[in-house]
Amino acid sequence: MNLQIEPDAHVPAVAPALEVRGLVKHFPGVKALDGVDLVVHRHEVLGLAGENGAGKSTLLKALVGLVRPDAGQILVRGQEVRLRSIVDAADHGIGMVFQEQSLVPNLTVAENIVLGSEGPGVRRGIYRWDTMRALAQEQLDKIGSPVDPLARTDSLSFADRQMVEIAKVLRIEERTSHPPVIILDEPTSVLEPQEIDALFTQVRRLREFASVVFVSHRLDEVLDVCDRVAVLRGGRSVGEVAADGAEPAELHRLMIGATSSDDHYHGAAAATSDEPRTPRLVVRGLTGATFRDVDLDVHAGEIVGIVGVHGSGREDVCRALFGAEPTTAGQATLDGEALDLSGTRAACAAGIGYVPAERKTEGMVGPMSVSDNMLLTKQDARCAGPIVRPRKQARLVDTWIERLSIRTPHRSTAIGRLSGGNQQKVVLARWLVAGDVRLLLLDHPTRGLDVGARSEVYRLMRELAAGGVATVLLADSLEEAIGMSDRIVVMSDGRATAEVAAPAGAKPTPLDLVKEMV
Amino acid sequence: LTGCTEEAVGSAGPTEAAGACDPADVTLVGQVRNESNPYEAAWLDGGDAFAEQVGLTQERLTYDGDSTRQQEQISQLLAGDTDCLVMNVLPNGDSDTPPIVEGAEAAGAFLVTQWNKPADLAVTDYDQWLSHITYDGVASGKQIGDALAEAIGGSGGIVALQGILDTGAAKDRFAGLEESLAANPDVELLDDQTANFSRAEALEVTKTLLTKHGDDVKGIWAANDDMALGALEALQQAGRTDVAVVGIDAVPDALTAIEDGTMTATVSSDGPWQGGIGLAIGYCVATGELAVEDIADDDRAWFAEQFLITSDNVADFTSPETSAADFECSGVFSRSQGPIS
Amino acid sequence: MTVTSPADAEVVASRRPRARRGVSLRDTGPSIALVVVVVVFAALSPGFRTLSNVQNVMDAAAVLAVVTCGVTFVLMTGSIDLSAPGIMGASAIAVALLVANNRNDLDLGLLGVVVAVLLAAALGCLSGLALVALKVPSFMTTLGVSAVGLGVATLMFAGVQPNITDGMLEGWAVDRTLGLSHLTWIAVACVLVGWSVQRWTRLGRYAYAIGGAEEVLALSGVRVAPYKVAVFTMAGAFYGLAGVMVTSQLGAGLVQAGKGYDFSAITAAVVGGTLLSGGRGGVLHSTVGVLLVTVLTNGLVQVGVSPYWQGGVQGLIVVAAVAAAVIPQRRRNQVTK
Amino acid sequence: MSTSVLTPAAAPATVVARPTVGQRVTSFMPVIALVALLGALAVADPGFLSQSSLTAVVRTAAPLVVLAAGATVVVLCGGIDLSIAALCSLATVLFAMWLPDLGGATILAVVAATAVLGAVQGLAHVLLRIPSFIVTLGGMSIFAAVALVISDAGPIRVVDRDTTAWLDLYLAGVVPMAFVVALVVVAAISVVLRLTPLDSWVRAIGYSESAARLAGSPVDRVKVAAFTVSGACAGLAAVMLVSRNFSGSPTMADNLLLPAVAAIVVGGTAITGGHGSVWRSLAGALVVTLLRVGLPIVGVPSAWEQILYGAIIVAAVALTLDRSKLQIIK
Ligand SMILES: Nc1ncnc2c1ncn2[C@@H]1O[C@H](COP(=O)(O)OP(=O)(O)OP(=O)(O)O)[C@@H](O)[C@H]1O
Ligand SMILES: Nc1ncnc2c1ncn2[C@@H]1O[C@H](COP(=O)(O)OP(=O)(O)OP(=O)(O)O)[C@@H](O)[C@H]1O
Ligand SMILES: [Mg+2]
Ligand SMILES: [Mg+2]
Repeated sequence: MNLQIEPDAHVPAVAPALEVRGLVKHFPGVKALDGVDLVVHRHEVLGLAGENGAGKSTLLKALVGLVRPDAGQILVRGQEVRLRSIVDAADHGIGMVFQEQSLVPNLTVAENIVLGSEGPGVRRGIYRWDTMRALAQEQLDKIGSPVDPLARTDSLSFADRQMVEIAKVLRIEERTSHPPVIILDEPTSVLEPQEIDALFTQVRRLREFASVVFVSHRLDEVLDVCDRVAVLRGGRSVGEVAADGAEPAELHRLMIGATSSDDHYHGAAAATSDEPRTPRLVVRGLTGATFRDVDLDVHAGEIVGIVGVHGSGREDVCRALFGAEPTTAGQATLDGEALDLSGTRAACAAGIGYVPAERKTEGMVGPMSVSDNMLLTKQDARCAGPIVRPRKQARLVDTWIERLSIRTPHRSTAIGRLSGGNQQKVVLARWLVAGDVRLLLLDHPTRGLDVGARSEVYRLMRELAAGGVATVLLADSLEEAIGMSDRIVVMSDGRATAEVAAPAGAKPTPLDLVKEMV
Repeated sequence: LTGCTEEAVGSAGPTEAAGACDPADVTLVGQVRNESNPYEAAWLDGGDAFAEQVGLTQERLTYDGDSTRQQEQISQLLAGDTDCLVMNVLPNGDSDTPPIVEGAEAAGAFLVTQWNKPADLAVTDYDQWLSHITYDGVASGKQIGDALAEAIGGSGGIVALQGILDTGAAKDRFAGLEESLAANPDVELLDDQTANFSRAEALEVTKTLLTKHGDDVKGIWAANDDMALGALEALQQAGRTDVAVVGIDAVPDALTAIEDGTMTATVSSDGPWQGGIGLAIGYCVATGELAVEDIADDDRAWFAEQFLITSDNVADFTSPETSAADFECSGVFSRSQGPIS
Repeated sequence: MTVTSPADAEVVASRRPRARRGVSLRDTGPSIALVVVVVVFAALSPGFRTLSNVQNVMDAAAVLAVVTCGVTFVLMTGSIDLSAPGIMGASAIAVALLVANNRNDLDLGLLGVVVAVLLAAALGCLSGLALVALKVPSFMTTLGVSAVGLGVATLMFAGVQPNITDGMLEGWAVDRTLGLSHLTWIAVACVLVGWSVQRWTRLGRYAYAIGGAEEVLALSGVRVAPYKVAVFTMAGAFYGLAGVMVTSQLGAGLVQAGKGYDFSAITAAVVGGTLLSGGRGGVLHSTVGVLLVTVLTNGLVQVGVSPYWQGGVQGLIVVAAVAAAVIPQRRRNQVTK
Repeated sequence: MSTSVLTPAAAPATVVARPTVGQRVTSFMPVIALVALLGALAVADPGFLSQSSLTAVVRTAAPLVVLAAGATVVVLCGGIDLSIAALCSLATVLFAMWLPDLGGATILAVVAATAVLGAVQGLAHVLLRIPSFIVTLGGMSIFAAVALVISDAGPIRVVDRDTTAWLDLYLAGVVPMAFVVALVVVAAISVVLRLTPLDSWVRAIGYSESAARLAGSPVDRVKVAAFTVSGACAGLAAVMLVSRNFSGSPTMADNLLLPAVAAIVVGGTAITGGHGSVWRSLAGALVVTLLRVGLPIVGVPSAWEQILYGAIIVAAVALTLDRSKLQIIK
């Protein structure tokens, strides 16, 4: 470290880029942060791990001024600061990419990148599009993104939008002469493996001139890209692990405060019998706007994974089966009966359940309670006729809150107040409550879930499969697809191009699948 | 239904005999559509003038041309102290009169209505509804129709701007126009549209009609002066000076236009007098100077005197004044032109 | 652990954004509807095809176009604005009392117009402030401000009709350049100004963004409140100018100058493709909507539809036009509010 | 099975979340606003608090309450029904025209007819995917035109008053029957919502229609039902108006549109959907009625009346709206 050229030479040169001491934050009914300590050194990638609801997002929001801590200190380069707004934070060189995407869909990429700090892009309130475009291009070039700065943001793919977010956060470099601190809250949960690779390349490059705080529930990933991992549990810092040579299991033990038999999903729990059966779901020649001639068979008790890159159309196939996307040709039968693909109501009546990937907008109703969300589908069927029976409902909901260990102060708490992972559990519970589901369509069901919750979801999936439910899984990662599925269908460009058997004990490798995907 | 009664406690029927009121106890209420209209503002001012004459003040109510709101105000008013309440009301439409009348009857308030009344509702069937005053719409519609026919030389095309279709005034006046057309066979009605008594709507409608019928339009018959003034603006914007325009009401702007020669004729309806006379009749009955039984049946529903105003006599009407003499109890019916047939 | 594959390049290439098919149709739908309506009326009515009627339609569209310019910006932010009647009434009376008139000796000319527009902008600002400071939905604040505007107008009216004698203001409605009245040219200028604001200024782009994702703006460190207030203020100014234009047309200041313009402007904007939920459409869309609505009104009179039926036929056609524009880009799980 | 990874949740899952004092107060705000307004009017004119005066207020408010209650259901679903007033006017005409033939069954016939018209709008909204604002705006002008045509643009007198006479009775001598009916309508809507899954569906649709649909809620059917209820309420309100005015007229209720929507918003129901209730609209309708009739009666001059009206409804909404449920106010 070179003492002479440090601009803030009056503080010790070793002052970390960012330090948090004893941060406390209460929400109604929850102590989200309970005295958190954290140090982010210069030029390091710090991992942040913890279960769903451990307080990661809250801590990070406090670091960018979106959450006012009740007590504790935040120090930037050794000096205590009070961050009142995201602008304050940016002025101190702290920027964040949020867990939920935060771009304005109807603006151009360029505008999104410079939003709020247009600088020379706007003079006296008048836009200078050329300058704006150049400013944005500069940011996009930093991360090597090929996106057109004048494209409308909602015309981009999810991954491209994620890249735009990173390009946007890098603008804080322009606001401060110090190395910035860049916070990435679960940036990988929606990305494909190759996109994750591209992102990690960027993160490692960022380390050259910045500090990075990185959150992910995929512990292998965290250990891969980070230098050091801090662990939160129940709103407290419970320890730190140097990434070099550490094992995910070690990290996990810290996270949950107990040892785990980390059998994950690779175990051979799913027993598939070899006897030939008629498939429960039979899809023939299904064609829609983004997919063509899709054939698919799923047997009762079977989990079929569909893998494919973005735009492969797998998501739309699922939605079409659930009646949420129009089809132009083809048909599907469930247990021999023709499926009515005209609407979601018909699909539900036929015994199909669907967990959408976009939890915030499609999966849950934010301001409504956990209980309401859980019972949205099957209120009537489950709780005796057209008349709602609140006490019976309450008991039912509480049972599931406990079974899935959903962390919520009460069943009447608005689901929007829960952490992302717990929200997802509620959405899943919706179909489990229903009880009479024959086919489950799961689109990224473990997106944003911590290891424990994920294992629980896997266990549930297996339990359901053992009970005869047919499952179509669009997995979060290839490993998940391989681990969970009995059979894997590969889709590309809207067609089902290959099928790979994945019985317990004879799993294909990710590389096998990638070969089929291209 | 047990526990149900016909009437709310408190709003008892006519308890005191008419004429028992001390003049100082009389409450005077004038109700019109709104004060943002010169004619109705003048009406309320006339009411104020009368109230001042007898040492009282008038409560000014406006309901913004909103029938339900008028009813709401009336029922609220009648829920208060009604013993010496005198109301001079301009019902929004024909259909609004019956509930007002029934309400006043039940509450024992003294009511005079003007302009709108369903034809089959007889004032003589009621004790508290003292009188209904209106102008003969058929006559005025015909008068200005004839004046228009004369102004365009007895032949040619005209267009008609109707008032709010659901009002008796609009219908009567248009019926008057039809009588006039029958009497002037060479005058052709090219088109009739409604402009809802509104100046702005009349402007738009007239513009469209002018482009539709072009030079065929020789005259514009408007069911009130506001629409006539809107039509005048449209003519000015179209650069047409050869079109005669007639209206009804004699609002100040129309009189000015007649003086200027841009407008042909209008028919007087004397707002300040109307505002005063309704209160005067009620006040006279309330204080006992006049007994309902003594009012002739012909004076229970009557046409008030009106005049055709053209450039010849416009000077006589430019500043309408109410005189105290109009409101003497002995002469409140002096402007009657006869009963409503 | 992540998977690296040699196919990365192709994978990246295969997910280039695809153009959404619906976009072009959504944008051209109203224009096509306009053309269809014009052609139908032209075929049905000889009076409709005349040059003077074209002038007439343009003149008749002028005031509505200016009001719609204002309302469009508010709709773009996802709010709604019902304050046009009150604000127009106040500015109509104010300008009638400020230029040469029969009520007082003032003769401020153009300055009077400016003052009236400023008064209107202040009223608009009031709606915006109530929205951001009291957190009352714009539906209510603008309804309230409309009532306040009407009250202020009635106070100024004071029972005597103010007639204008100002040559300039009267001339706006009468004098023509290239066949169109000056009011129409003012409307054209307003549309151009509105379009430029929407396209080139931070205010316009932020208004658009607020409708798209207001919460994201806050996350990006933009304080949206001032922009919302500014949008309502600007809308108020447009209504004010529209009130002045009505006064010029009628030669008198009327409290009811803006009656009905609230719903007709919103209808025009929505028919033109501006979404009530915000973030879509714009001034040019709305202008097409204005023309569509005006042509309908004019055409129905020209064709001779009974006055009783005109409103109903117009409503039916508006619904049909929107339905026709919506059907091509209907999606299964689309949200319609 | 990997049950061992499950740790007991840090906080017990069933802690009773008591509403804070603030939240409790917020839910009573519409009533507080109502009482405050009544107090202010009583100060301006002590006579206003008399029993007969209050009786007149609630009698006046009855049709508005019914209109607003029906439209509230649509608003809760995230839509808006601008046709209620025009439909109500049309219904007054239908009532007056049908009464001679149908007699006592007219009330049912009119309510059924308006319910069907409401349902037709609902179907147009969900099938054609046209925003409810536009569908009902179109409905508004079409109903107005039909009313004008069938009534020949004039009022139709109702001679036989027996059918509606019961609405003019007073329960216990003080509570107008029309208001009792309005209360029953509000209670009925509220109870049906509470006891069935409808409440949760309606709110889910209002907050997030796509999430509701993907959860398999019968979104389209609930929306059509909401418009049907709104239509039926417009019909019932029309019966009340006819009983008050002894006639039907094609424009009778037209001016009740904005007061009805104002009543909904003043009650604190979010105009964007999801949050609110019909009880709130009841309080809102009373506030709006007090403003409409109270201000002029206590002697506020016409121009100031409008200014006060504008200021007070905004202030009332500022009080009643529960912002904790809404992140963004549009
Ligand atoms: N705005 C809020 N109001 C009330 N409670 C909140 C709010 N935000 C977060 N919480 C609560 O604070 C706790 C911490 O949440 P946080 O989002 O920080 O968790 P997280 O570690 O990011 O979880 P995940 O991995 O699922 O994203 C949770 O119990 C959550 O329910
Ligand atoms: N109606 C449409 N018209 C044109 N393009 C569309 C349409 N709907 C979706 N797309 C595009 O097609 C792709 C959608 O594919 P889809 O989301 O089904 O892929 P996926 O394999 O499920 O992706 P992921 O791995 O993210 O789940 C996206 O690139 C999207 O932009
Ligand atoms: Mg989080
Ligand atoms: Mg996808």
